[in-house]
Amino acid sequence: MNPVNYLYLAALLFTIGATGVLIRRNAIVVFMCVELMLNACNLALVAFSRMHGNLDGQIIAFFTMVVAAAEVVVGLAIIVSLFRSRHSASVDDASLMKL
Amino acid sequence: MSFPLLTATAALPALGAIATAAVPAARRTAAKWLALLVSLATLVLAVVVLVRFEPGGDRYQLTESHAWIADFGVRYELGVDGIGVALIALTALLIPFVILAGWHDADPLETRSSRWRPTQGFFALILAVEAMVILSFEATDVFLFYIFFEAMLIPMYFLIGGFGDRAHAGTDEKAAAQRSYAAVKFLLYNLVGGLIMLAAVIGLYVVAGNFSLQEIAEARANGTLDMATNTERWLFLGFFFAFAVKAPLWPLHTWLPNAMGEATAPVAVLITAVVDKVGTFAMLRFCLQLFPEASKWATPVILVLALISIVYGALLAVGQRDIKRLVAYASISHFGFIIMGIFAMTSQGQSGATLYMVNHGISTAALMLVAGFLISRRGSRLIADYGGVQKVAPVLAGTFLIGSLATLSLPGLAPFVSEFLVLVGTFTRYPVIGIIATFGIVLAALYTLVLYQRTMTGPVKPEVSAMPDLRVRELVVVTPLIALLIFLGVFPKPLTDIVNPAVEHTMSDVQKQDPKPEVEAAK
Amino acid sequence: MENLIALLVAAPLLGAAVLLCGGRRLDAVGHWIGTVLAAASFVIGAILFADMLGKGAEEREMTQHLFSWVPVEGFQADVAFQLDQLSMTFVLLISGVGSLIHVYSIGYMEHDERRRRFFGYLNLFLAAMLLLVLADNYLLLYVGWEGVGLASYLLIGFWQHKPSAATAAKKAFLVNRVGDMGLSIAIMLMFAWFGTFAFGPVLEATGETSEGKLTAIGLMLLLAACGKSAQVPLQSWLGDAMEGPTPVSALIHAATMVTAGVYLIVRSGAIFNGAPDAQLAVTVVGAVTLLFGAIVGCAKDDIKKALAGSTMSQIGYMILAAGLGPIGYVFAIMHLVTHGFFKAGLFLGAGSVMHGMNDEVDMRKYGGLRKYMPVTFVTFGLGYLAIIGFPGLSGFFSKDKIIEAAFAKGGTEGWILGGVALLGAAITAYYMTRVMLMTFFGEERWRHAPTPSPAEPSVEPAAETHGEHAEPHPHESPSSMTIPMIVLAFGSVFAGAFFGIGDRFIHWLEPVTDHAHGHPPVSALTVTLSTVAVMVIGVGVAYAQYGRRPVPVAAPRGSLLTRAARRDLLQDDFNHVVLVRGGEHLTRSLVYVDHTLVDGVVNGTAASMGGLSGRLRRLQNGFARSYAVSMFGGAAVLIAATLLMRAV
Amino acid sequence: MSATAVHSLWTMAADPIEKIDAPKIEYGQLSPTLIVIGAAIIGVLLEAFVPRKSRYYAQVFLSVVSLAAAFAAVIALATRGYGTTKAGIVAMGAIAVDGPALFLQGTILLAGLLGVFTFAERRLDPVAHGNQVDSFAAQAASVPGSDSEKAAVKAGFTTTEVFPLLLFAIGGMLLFPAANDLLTLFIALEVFSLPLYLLCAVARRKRIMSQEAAVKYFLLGAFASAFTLFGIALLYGYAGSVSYATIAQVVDGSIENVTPALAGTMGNDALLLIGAAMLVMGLLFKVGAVPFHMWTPDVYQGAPTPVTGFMAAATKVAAFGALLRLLYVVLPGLSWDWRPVMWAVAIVTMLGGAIVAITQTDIKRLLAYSSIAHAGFILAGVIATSADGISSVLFYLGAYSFVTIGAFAVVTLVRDAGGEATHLSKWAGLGRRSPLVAAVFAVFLLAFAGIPLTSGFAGKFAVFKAAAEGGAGAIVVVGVISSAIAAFFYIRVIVLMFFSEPKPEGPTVAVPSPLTMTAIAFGVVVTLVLGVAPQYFLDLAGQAGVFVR
Repeated sequence: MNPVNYLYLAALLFTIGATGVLIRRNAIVVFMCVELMLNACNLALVAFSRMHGNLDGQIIAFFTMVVAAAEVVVGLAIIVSLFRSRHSASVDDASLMKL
Repeated sequence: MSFPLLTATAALPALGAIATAAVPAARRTAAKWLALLVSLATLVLAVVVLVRFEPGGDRYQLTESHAWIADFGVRYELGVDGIGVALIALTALLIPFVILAGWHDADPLETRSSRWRPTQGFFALILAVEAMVILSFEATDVFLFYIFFEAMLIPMYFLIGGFGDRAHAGTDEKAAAQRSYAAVKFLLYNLVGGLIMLAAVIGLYVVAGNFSLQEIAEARANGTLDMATNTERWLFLGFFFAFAVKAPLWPLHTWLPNAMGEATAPVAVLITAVVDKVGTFAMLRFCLQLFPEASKWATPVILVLALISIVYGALLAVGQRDIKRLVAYASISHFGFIIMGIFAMTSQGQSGATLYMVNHGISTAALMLVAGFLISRRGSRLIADYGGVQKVAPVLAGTFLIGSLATLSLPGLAPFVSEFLVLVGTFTRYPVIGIIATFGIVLAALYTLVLYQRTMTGPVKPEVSAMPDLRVRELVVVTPLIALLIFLGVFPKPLTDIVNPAVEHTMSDVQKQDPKPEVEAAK
Repeated sequence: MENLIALLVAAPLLGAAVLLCGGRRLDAVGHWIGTVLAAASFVIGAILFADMLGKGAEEREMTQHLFSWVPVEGFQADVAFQLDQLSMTFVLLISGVGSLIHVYSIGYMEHDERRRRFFGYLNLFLAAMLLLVLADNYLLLYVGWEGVGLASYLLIGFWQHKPSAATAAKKAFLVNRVGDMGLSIAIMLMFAWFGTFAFGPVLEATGETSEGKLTAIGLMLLLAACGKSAQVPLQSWLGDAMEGPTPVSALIHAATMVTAGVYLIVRSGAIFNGAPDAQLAVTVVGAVTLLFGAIVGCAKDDIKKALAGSTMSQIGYMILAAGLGPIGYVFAIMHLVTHGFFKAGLFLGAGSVMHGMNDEVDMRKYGGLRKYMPVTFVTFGLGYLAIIGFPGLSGFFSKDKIIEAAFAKGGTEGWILGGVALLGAAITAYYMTRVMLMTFFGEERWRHAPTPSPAEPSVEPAAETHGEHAEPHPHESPSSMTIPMIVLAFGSVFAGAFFGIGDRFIHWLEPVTDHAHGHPPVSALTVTLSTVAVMVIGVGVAYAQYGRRPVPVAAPRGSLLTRAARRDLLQDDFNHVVLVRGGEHLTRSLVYVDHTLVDGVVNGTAASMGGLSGRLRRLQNGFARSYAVSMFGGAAVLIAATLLMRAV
Repeated sequence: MSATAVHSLWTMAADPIEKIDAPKIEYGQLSPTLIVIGAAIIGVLLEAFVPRKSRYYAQVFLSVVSLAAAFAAVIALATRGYGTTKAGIVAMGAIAVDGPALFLQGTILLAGLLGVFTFAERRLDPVAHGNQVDSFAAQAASVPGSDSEKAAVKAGFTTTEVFPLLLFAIGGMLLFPAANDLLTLFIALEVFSLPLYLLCAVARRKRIMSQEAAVKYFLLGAFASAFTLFGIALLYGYAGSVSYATIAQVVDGSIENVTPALAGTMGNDALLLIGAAMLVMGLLFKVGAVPFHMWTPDVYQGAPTPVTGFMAAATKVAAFGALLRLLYVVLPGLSWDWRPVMWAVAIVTMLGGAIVAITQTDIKRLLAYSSIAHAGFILAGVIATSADGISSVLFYLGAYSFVTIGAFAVVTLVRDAGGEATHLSKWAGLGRRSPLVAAVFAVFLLAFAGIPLTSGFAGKFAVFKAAAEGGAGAIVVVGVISSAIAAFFYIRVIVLMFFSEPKPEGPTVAVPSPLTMTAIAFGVVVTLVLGVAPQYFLDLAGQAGVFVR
């Protein structure tokens, strides 16, 4: 199989993720979409790693997972505290500050 | 190493400003005296500069040169030519009078808080302005000049916005709004001018590689520094724009009436008699020296704008109802003359313009300060609120009249000499412009005499009937100025001797010669 | 001896300085200081005159270089004096008449609390006027020229609390400034073309330049002369100038300052000689003003304004003569001197009358005053005879010569100018007889009309102290006032004969002004006879109108011309409508333009920036997702642009 | 079947493992970062083991000491020539220790130190239940206004975790401009971003806004990180390596494309261009350039002011450092492609920031937009692509960061009943009430406006000069125009402070402890010294202005 197809898939996933960020209101879902984007990156990295025949990409993919996990920790903490204050996880409700 | 006289002349008021600002809140009077003494000491130093300056000597004298910001090609380079010496002397001369005239202008209306020290601030700011103005007259490094050209806006801004004319009650919201509008307008106009100049300053660096006026001018003269015609023109415009705002030249003038109207009279004097001179001075020193070709290229347009300034300023002065705005528009007209003299590119025009800067400083100071005394007595700036002052305060009226006569360039008073030189200098090269400008002298008579008539003559208005005449402090302010006006009107030679060599240098920079008279009458 | 010249100016200048700066301490002696210093100037002048007489005609010119005034590359103005016969004549006239009027003022201004200041101004005037005639270059002359304007301004507006006086003073200065503009342009032209503006070199250089240039300079000098000498079209200020105290009218607005224009033209004779067109313009201005002033003089009921019209007219004669060139210069100056005597005398007489009449100026409220003021009557009468050109008196000699010279101009021009001059002589006789009759003869109309008419408000402030409703008690003035009048009357009678007989004056001035004997198309005797004849006619008509019939206290409506003449032939109205109103509209609209357009553009830019800011600000809507859209879009644009850059 | 056979069926013998060299770590050269990260870890341990009452003091002490030590280490490295002659790449090619890195690390450490001072300030808020409190929530996890929060306040709890978080962020920031491969870059980015997200959320007052700011910052930051990462992936795909040096060599063609297979399909340099654009976008997000700036005002406004001050100063320094390295070390061969784009970004950033700021009514938002405009000015220096460009940007960053910290520190002082009085109308007449505070703030504003004799002017002049010399005259003109626009709103604040009458119920100015005073005073001194005598620091930036590759 042409390895370029993996790239197309990665790009597609990335775009889906990005679109999700743009259109979903729930902060958790938005965050999941970001995770999807990160995983799209991982896919691309692994695909490239395979194409180039070196391991750099795969190592980065591991790091990305760790980073994603860290992001989950930080992100969920923030989102949960927001939810507890507002009783809503909608990102659109959090629009006190504007203009 | 010799004593850095020029630095000292500027540093003294700067240190004085800091010291004055540091005087405790309760010791207001001490702050005033400190400021006055510092300004007098500065005057002494300026006189020393005047004496040490040899009119026949090098172009720039008393020079100092130290490394400063090598990365920007900037050196701390000072030096004075005749024009600079004359203007430094003017500045140092006027500041003591400004301080003395504003003696009570910044007394706090009520003791608000022990930390609120407006008096100290007022006098410290005046001294700060003096220091920066003197430095900008001394700087022979373009960047150094630019720094102080811009930086002096800040103290001026606080002087205008923070210490308004008491003619409006100090608490009046509308007056405060007008005042801050005037201050902001002043700052923004000048800041925009300055920032455009900044672009040109950077451009100059890119072209020339350093900022030394002498080096660049020399390189320009001997051809080692070649600027493309268009580059030179753009750079010239960048510089000129800033100076034209500062001067101010029509149509960039509208900040001046606001600023002078809202500021206290001494501050108005500071604006028009001292700070604005930096603009015209810089045209003469920087525009002509750095960009001679572009200057010549732009001359026709500038002359027309100057001409418009002369006539337009005078006509608007006629139409004013506010004494201080009237003086402001009159100044616009006079700045038109100065700029016209500079760009006529004749010896007479440029000498005249330089004398004009000095004389206009003195005459406007005299008129404006007396007007300030008048306004402070009645609490109104409107001409219509006065009438018959001559009867109750003859000395005030008399000094006001002399100030007015100086403003209309009566022969025998200093401004006449300079105005006539400017007119003659312009006329020999541009007869039509010279003739139209001559109408300015009729209009000048109109607005000054109308002002005098409406305020000083006629039946005594009830509101002015109890007006006291000039006090001793006020007389001390006015008398020397008037004496100087008469002295320089009768015997301007000491001044012309200093100025002439500098003008010759400038004339050779632009490679222009005076038009020869068609008939050599001498033979 | 030359070193004395500066003292001529310095003495009154010192007086002015001392009196104006001295403060109230000098109130008691101020007038004496002023008078003594004026007299000192006259004495110095006399000494110099004696010295001058002792020299040959060609060596009489003296110069004194004081200091270099404005030395600028190529432009050298000096403070230097030149005293030649022409200047000498003026020096004696100015300091002589000036001293007399100082003396007169001591009495006239006795009750004015600001008398010291008045004398200070008078001294200032003398200094400026002497500077004017002594200057050796045009720029210094210009200083004196404006200096007298300033003194005139101060003195016309001396009673500043009266709005009319303040307005008149301002008007005088402004109109004069228009003339001054001419002088400054003339100086600029001289500098541009000759490289100098000193009398000697300029007048020498006239030979080397074109007629067109001389004409240009000449016309500009004429403009200057028109302003200072109240010639059409810049005459309008002189009538109003009568708001000043009467001694001022006598000294400045009759005898000396207003003749400065004549001095200027005669001094610049060489320029005009080379510019026939300019000369023609001068003569036309003179002729027109001559008639203009005369007509105005006929219609005025205010004695001072009638005399002012007369002054205008007489100066018209002088200007006319000066425009004739070398055949007229001497006569212009001669008439100037004799006029100085008799017109000053007439004004002082008028002042004396007013002094005795509670400062009433309306002649219709005079009448029959000869009994009450004999000295005034006699001196005024002699002045009257002199001005109408009664044979043997000074006016006769000087005016007759001018009329002769006008005819001698030759051709149609000569006839027209001569005719105008003759006509002027007739009108002069008419209006002066009218003044004489209305004032000193006829009914004592003041007995019936104690209150000043509202149409012509009282001019002098003293009226208030005298009480407005009191019937006046005409009385003779004190001797400090009458003595100067007597001296001037003496001059009015004999000066003409002294100058005229044996061409003494011609010989005196010839070295400076040049002189050519004119040859009128008709014999000189014919001219003289017709002059006398028209004078008689003028007197006769006036007598018929005002001597034989009673003069109504209220002015009749009069013909259209009379009404126009009362309003200075509508020139003021024209000025008002065109210049004042037009100017007001112009300034008002400019104020508007400045506020809305010039300022508006800037404020508009600021406002539109604010508007833009407000609009852009709304993009910041607080929704994180829309921020993400912006980022996403930005990233897309960034990528696209980068790719595009490569593709391009 | 023998076991061996079975074994051979299911397994195979591994080749003997190649001997892997232990990675060589230059601890000395890395010491600044290591000290800070180490201190952060100790800080976490302190949270666990030190009694609550002493935690604050222990944390402050630890932070100050570690930052000072790290700063000393930077100085020591610099004086020993590691910034110039001995500049090199350490940690197996992951980290560069060179002039720019040391200069920026020094700046970040100083900014961090001042940040610690403002974090530790406990005299501004009124004493609650006998406890002095700082700007941070008593217990960030409790719902604002809830009983648990009240209890936490009453118990005198404080969120001393902010100090380790700050140290982690600083550690990441130290690494960020020094990162010499894309992986390190990404890790550093996350290491400094994640603590900042948290720090934004823990304000004592107005916590709802604080949490909102954190959410926005976090989501948008994570979004931007994803772009960055995808960009990294593509660049890796293009060059086959994440090392800056290798990528640079591939870009300028000194190494043949390592994947001929890809060249056939992708063609051109699409991977490179798209990857670079996405990576740059991630960095532009961090510096707050238009159109990636929209988080800035909201986050600056909502975050606790000490955090805002630190973030505004240090993040910008770190991100611009990374951007510079990326553009100058990795992508110089591509400068013909990115320069025009960056031109456009610089122009819209300068103009956009300045214009929108005109109508702001909140001082913190105003400063946020001001920081956007300043990002534009700095970008003007970045695109000069010259040594002067680098040093001018370094200088500008140094000058700017201290003004920023000082300005936000002043903002913390002006308070009313609801905490900080950030609405501009409340600042009216401040100059009459407390002339000194107003004057100090005016100095900062004038420096922002670039008035001569302040550091702002010297910095602006430096970047504009570099840009003009680099042929970007148009940028200079736009910069000048937007400076003029920007001047308008700085002046508006000054007008408000000095020329408006104070409102009767206006805010009071709290008297801070020496900590905040130090931060402010340091800001003023740096502002004036860099304005009047900038030569030494220009020299420093000039010497530091060479990247190692």
